[in-house]
Amino acid sequence: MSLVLSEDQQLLKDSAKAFVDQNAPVSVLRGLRDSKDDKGYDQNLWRQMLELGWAGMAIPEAYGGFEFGYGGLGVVLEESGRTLVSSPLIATVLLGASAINELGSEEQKSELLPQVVSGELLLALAIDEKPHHRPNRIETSAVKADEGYVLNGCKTFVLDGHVANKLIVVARTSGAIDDEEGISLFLVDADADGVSINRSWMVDSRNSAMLSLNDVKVGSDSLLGAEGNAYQGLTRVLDIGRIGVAAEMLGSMQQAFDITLDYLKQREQFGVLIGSFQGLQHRAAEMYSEIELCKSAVRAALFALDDTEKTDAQVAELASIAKAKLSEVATLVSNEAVQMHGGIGMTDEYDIGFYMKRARVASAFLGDALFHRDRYASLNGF
Amino acid sequence: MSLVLSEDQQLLKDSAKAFVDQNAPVSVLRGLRDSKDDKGYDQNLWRQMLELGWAGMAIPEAYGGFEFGYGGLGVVLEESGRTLVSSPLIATVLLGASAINELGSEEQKSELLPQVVSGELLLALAIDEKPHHRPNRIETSAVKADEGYVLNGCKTFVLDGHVANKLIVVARTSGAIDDEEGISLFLVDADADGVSINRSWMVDSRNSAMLSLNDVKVGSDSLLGAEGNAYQGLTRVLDIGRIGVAAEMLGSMQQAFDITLDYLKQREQFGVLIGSFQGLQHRAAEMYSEIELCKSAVRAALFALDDTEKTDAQVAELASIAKAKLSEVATLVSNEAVQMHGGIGMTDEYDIGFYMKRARVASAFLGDALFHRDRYASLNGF
Amino acid sequence: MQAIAQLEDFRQETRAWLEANCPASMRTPMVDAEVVWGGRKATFVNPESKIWLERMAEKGWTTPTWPTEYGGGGLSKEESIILSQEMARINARPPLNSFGISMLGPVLLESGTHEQKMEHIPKIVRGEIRWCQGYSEPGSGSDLASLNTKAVLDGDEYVINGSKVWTSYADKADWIFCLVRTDSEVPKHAGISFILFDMDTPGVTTKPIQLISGMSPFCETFFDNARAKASNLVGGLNNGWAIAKRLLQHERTMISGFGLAGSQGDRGGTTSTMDSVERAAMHYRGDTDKISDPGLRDEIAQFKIDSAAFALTSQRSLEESKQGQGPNATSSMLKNYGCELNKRRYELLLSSLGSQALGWEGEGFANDEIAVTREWLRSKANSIEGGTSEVQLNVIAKRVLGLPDMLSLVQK
Amino acid sequence: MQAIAQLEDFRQETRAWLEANCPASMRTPMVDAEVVWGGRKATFVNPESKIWLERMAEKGWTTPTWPTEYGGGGLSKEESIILSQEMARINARPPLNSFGISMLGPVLLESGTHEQKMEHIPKIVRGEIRWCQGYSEPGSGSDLASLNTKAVLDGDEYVINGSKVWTSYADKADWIFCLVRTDSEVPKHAGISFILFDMDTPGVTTKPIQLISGMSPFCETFFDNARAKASNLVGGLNNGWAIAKRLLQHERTMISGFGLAGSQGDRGGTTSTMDSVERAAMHYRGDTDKISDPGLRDEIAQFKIDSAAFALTSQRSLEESKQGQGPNATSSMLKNYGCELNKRRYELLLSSLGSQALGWEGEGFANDEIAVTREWLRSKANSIEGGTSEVQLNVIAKRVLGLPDMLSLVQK
Repeated sequence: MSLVLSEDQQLLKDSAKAFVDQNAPVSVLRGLRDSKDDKGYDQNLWRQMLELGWAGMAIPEAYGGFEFGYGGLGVVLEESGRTLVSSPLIATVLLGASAINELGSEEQKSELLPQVVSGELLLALAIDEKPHHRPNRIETSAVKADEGYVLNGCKTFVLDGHVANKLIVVARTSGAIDDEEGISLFLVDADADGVSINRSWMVDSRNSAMLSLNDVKVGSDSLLGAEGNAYQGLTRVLDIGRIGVAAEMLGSMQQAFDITLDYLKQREQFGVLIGSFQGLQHRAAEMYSEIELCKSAVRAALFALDDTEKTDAQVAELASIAKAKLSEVATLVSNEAVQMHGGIGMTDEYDIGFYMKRARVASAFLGDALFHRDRYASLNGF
Repeated sequence: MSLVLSEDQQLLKDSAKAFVDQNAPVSVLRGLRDSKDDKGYDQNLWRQMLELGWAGMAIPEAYGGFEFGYGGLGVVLEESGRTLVSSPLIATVLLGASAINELGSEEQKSELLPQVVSGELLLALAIDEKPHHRPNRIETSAVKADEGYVLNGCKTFVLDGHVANKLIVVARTSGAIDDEEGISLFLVDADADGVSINRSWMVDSRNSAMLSLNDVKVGSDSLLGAEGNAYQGLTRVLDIGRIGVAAEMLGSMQQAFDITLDYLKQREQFGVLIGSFQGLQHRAAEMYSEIELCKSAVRAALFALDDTEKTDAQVAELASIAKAKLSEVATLVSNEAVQMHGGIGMTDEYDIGFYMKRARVASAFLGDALFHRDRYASLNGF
Repeated sequence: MQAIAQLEDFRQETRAWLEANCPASMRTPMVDAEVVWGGRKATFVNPESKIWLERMAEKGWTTPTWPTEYGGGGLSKEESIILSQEMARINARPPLNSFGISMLGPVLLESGTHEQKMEHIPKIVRGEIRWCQGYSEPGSGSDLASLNTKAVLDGDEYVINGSKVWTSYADKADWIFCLVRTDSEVPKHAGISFILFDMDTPGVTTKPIQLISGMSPFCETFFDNARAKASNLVGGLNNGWAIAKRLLQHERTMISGFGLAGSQGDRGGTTSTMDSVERAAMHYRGDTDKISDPGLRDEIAQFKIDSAAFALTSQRSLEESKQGQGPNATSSMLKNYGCELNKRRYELLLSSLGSQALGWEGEGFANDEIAVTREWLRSKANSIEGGTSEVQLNVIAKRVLGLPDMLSLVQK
Repeated sequence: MQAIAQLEDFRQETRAWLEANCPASMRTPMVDAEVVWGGRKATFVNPESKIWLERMAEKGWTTPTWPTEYGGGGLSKEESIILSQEMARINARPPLNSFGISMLGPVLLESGTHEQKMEHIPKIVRGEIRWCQGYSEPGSGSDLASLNTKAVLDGDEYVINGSKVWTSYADKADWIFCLVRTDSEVPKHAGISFILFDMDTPGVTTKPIQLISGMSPFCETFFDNARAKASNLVGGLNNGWAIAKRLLQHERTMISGFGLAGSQGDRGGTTSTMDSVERAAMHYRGDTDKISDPGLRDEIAQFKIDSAAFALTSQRSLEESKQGQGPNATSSMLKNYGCELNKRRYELLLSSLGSQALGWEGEGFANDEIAVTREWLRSKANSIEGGTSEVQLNVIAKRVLGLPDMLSLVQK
């Protein structure tokens, strides 16, 4: 397995960077925040991203996608992370479409994936129920009824939950609260009776929602994957999500570091550039080293997703390496970025604070560093 | 509770420092190591320490001691830690005498403590059986026989085990391997039948031994404390030991830091003193801060031992704070000391390596930082 | 030392006076909204706080030890301690919060002319004028003396141009004490003056600063040909750096006090779950006997142990300085370590609360959860304000450890 | 590029020759005691290693690409790769370990005179002379160019006075390549020369250095009026720094190789419990399914994750440099991170082994336990030798990140 971008991936990365630089600076996110935008993402920008084919990046050609793989989606996420773009890329493209692609029936894929590519369909994955990510701990119940299931429960931290047309709900059809057996996935229309969605205004100004399901009736055709037996597929979907989010985090941390490095080269104190102080230099050199490791971890994990010879277990290990490492280093880099900027870094007017906020939310999403270190140890039998 | 030394303690500290500086430089330890000294401590030096009353420092006057308290013993240990003095202070005075004083009967105290003060009696506490300190995990068995008990088992990391006249053996008279109930202490003559002692040559050149007990018969008068009910008293003895060892570690880390600071002020590289590099300055400033915290933790814990209003639980918490903190910082300071010395720090000829070795052995003794953080959390109910 | 009997009389009189004059609602714990800052635009949410201020100011007890000549209480050190004790006895609120009292007043009493004292001190005592501090500038940062705001003499007035930043409550203040450059030809410390002027002066504007944590009391302040009377220059021309340093001592003492409190687990007297990181971790993970995430548990234990050792060090430092055991070399260390501990506390709180600590506002997040998020963001400034952690480490390295200064070689 | 058919012929001939000439015991894994270093005092524990060296040296295959004129193999790059492949195929041992081959030879071929090459290269090829390196001095450390060993011309000889440190195997070497100061009046880099002389020269003495981890190959080397022929000065008078830098490139490549290996969990091919920190932790704590100390488990997981990400980074760096994607800026980073990882590995092994990792020698400790203790101590030098971690971080800051150099301001 190579860890170098292919020529095609490099071209895609360059064009994504150019597009983002020109069309989606951090001021877009700031504007959405300040105007308390209903959707929380820029629809015009999203339309352009759709035209660039970003929504179909990892979707097979058979379902209208461009089959560019997760390696391709990864570089797009990395570049959009550089300016903290808020778009349906994570919820719909990375998580939602992958869930359908990994778990869906032929009919579901044929019907829904082209709608993702075209932008008609927005998705959201509803899994967490408590403040901490524990994917096997599912209380939301799905009880078999005449012609389908009745869902009850609450979900939290549902990215894009308030704009999605369809929710992918993780529920329990059998088993005890911590069992991996008995977990099922359902496609639920956002406007179905009994679904109530409350937007959460998050610290990083990205979109999230809380969801409650009260006697929501769904047909059996809404089941995504086998009843009671979706945990393995869900795990792969979550690993895809973790790796993609790690790619986005990589872009954000690189940008935060670059901004800080520029500042060290411009800011004078006591008659010298502050970048000449060895104390700051050594910390910068250590951040650089950690970011290099992050880059390798993300590349390896993305490429493993596209490598059919890699087992789910190998992907799982690489996903946890990437998410643990990125979560740890994102916190380090963004905290250091604010500290090295001094007072100006504390002001809302300056962008660097946005990077710290995003770093922290992304670190928590789909498992923080502690979660993934624990998982890594378990996967490796210690 | 004050954290400042009393006038008497300060006087004692000054005189201990003067004595150690003059009579017990690190070269004494080096000499013992190089000559593979049988006993592993300098007998002449120990005789002088006895004359100074150090062996009776914390022993009540009623038993021939000087009732100067653990605050007094602590400053002596701190100063002897500065030059890595190897002497019976830890095994006999800190651990052995405290065990007898805390758990012994009036007869045992009257008979044995004056012998400690005079130097006739050397003691050793035999508790650990496995490579990690777990004081409640005792496999060594003591089975009741006609006129006493029969002991069987193995002990490791027994400080001064090879020179002690009497061993204080922690054994199990009942209960399962992890039970706190059923633990008893016995005074065993080192030359009793069935006792075999093998000296361990440790990396820090201090004295330790492995002990095996094969059908060792002891009388019921050798029981120290109540049968099967000694765990609470043992815990206090161990806490006394942890606090005293922390005091010794404080002296060692202060000295290692001072030596390093001197080096930073003398060594030139690239035309400037290396102490002018901000990278090293900030690391030195952080070490200084950590050592100040260590000093406070040690003082508070020592003074708590002398404060009759402090409960065992309060002492336990302070002991774990001190031992956790000192173990962590001793590792930091000694590693940094070698690194900042560069190549010369790696040579055996230079003393700084001795400090790194001692720091690591002392950190492991009676529980390392991880052990005491875990204990602290449990003591505080989280 | 005053005679004990005399002090006892004073105590009785004070107790009686307070009993008679301190309104009932002024004997309850302070609430943020009712803090009195005084000034021309003073607001009194609780009318009794106005009465309380007036009565205390009349006796000069808003500034108990300042000379009666300028409206102060004229109390001896011993008497002022008794006054504090008696106020504490009935939980009396402080009648007035004021940078005039805590910062400007002391240096004005030391270095001001008689006329300056007559003009400004009584209004500080009575809370009639609210002051703000014009020190930092956008370009100056840790290197305060590099400030660029210029004051040029024109007749009997200085014409001031430039801007200040981090001026707390500048938008609410009446007057400013301000560092300005009055000589650009000499080394930077030697060309600074300390001057006072009215914020209503034409050419003075302010703009509140929003922090990453939300609204803040800080402002940017701009001077565009603002004119200040030359007679309001304090301590002499180009002698402002000495005044500034004296004043900074007061400010640093205040801030390291905050750091200390923060690090000892005191989040300002609230009693929510959030006061204890370990309880918060257990609550938000649904744990009963121990924190179920072992890595988090270990980190929290380490944090608590460091906090305990730090609290003991603060205590020891205080005791040693009382006993005069050596110079109090530990203040930079305490400032720095306390701030870092507070930042660690909030990082751990965030880890403990999970997604409930990631809200900004609105439904779905409790007030105390939002407060943790905002305070986490705000805590990042702990190691910047009042001397960055880098500056504190430099100070420790040079002044406490005696390591050589490379910068001085560069600047030679 | 040679014709493929020609190379295939070479492969067949080589294979046949190796088959006929490589003794049976030379096809088994190398053991430490049988490593051949050559030299006047050469020892051959296994007599077949002498035969193997002689046969290979005769073909010049101890240095396959060096010119035949000086005794080398004269092979093309492609042929030498084939030779390596064919040797690997039968697990043939390297016939000779030599600083002459890895360090001195390449610079001598580049910068030596014809006479110098004729005198020294053939003896390096045949392993007749063992070389050591005289670079570091007690006072020089990271600042190698500050060296003080003086060489003063006296007729056609230099008289050398001073001392060197960290000269590996100086006590076993026959000759030394040595940096000396030949001009003290010019900037330090401009007054250094590179000279060769016999270690049997009167006035040369050596003393082995004991490390904190025990015996070591390092020595101190003293020169007391030692005389070296002026004709043995390489690269011209006062031009030694350029030679030294070329030679250091070879050395650094070697050491970062060690760092890499160490960090990827390879402790030199042994297969004990100690090879895996997590297995060691479980073994020494008596755990079966997971490490029972949760704090240790988390630290080990973090270490393993960092090691995995580091291994991937080494791989990526190699691939990128092959593809010529940008300059290989990562070498200082890899050196530094690899060394720090190796130090972390040993700290964690020590925590895992508990008191069994605290022995020095004798009964009660297994050989592999003592080895861990010694290697832990030895690992502390990883971040000192071949450029300290501080120097590596400086290099990253300046060359990779482009941050300004304060020291250059001081030195101006």
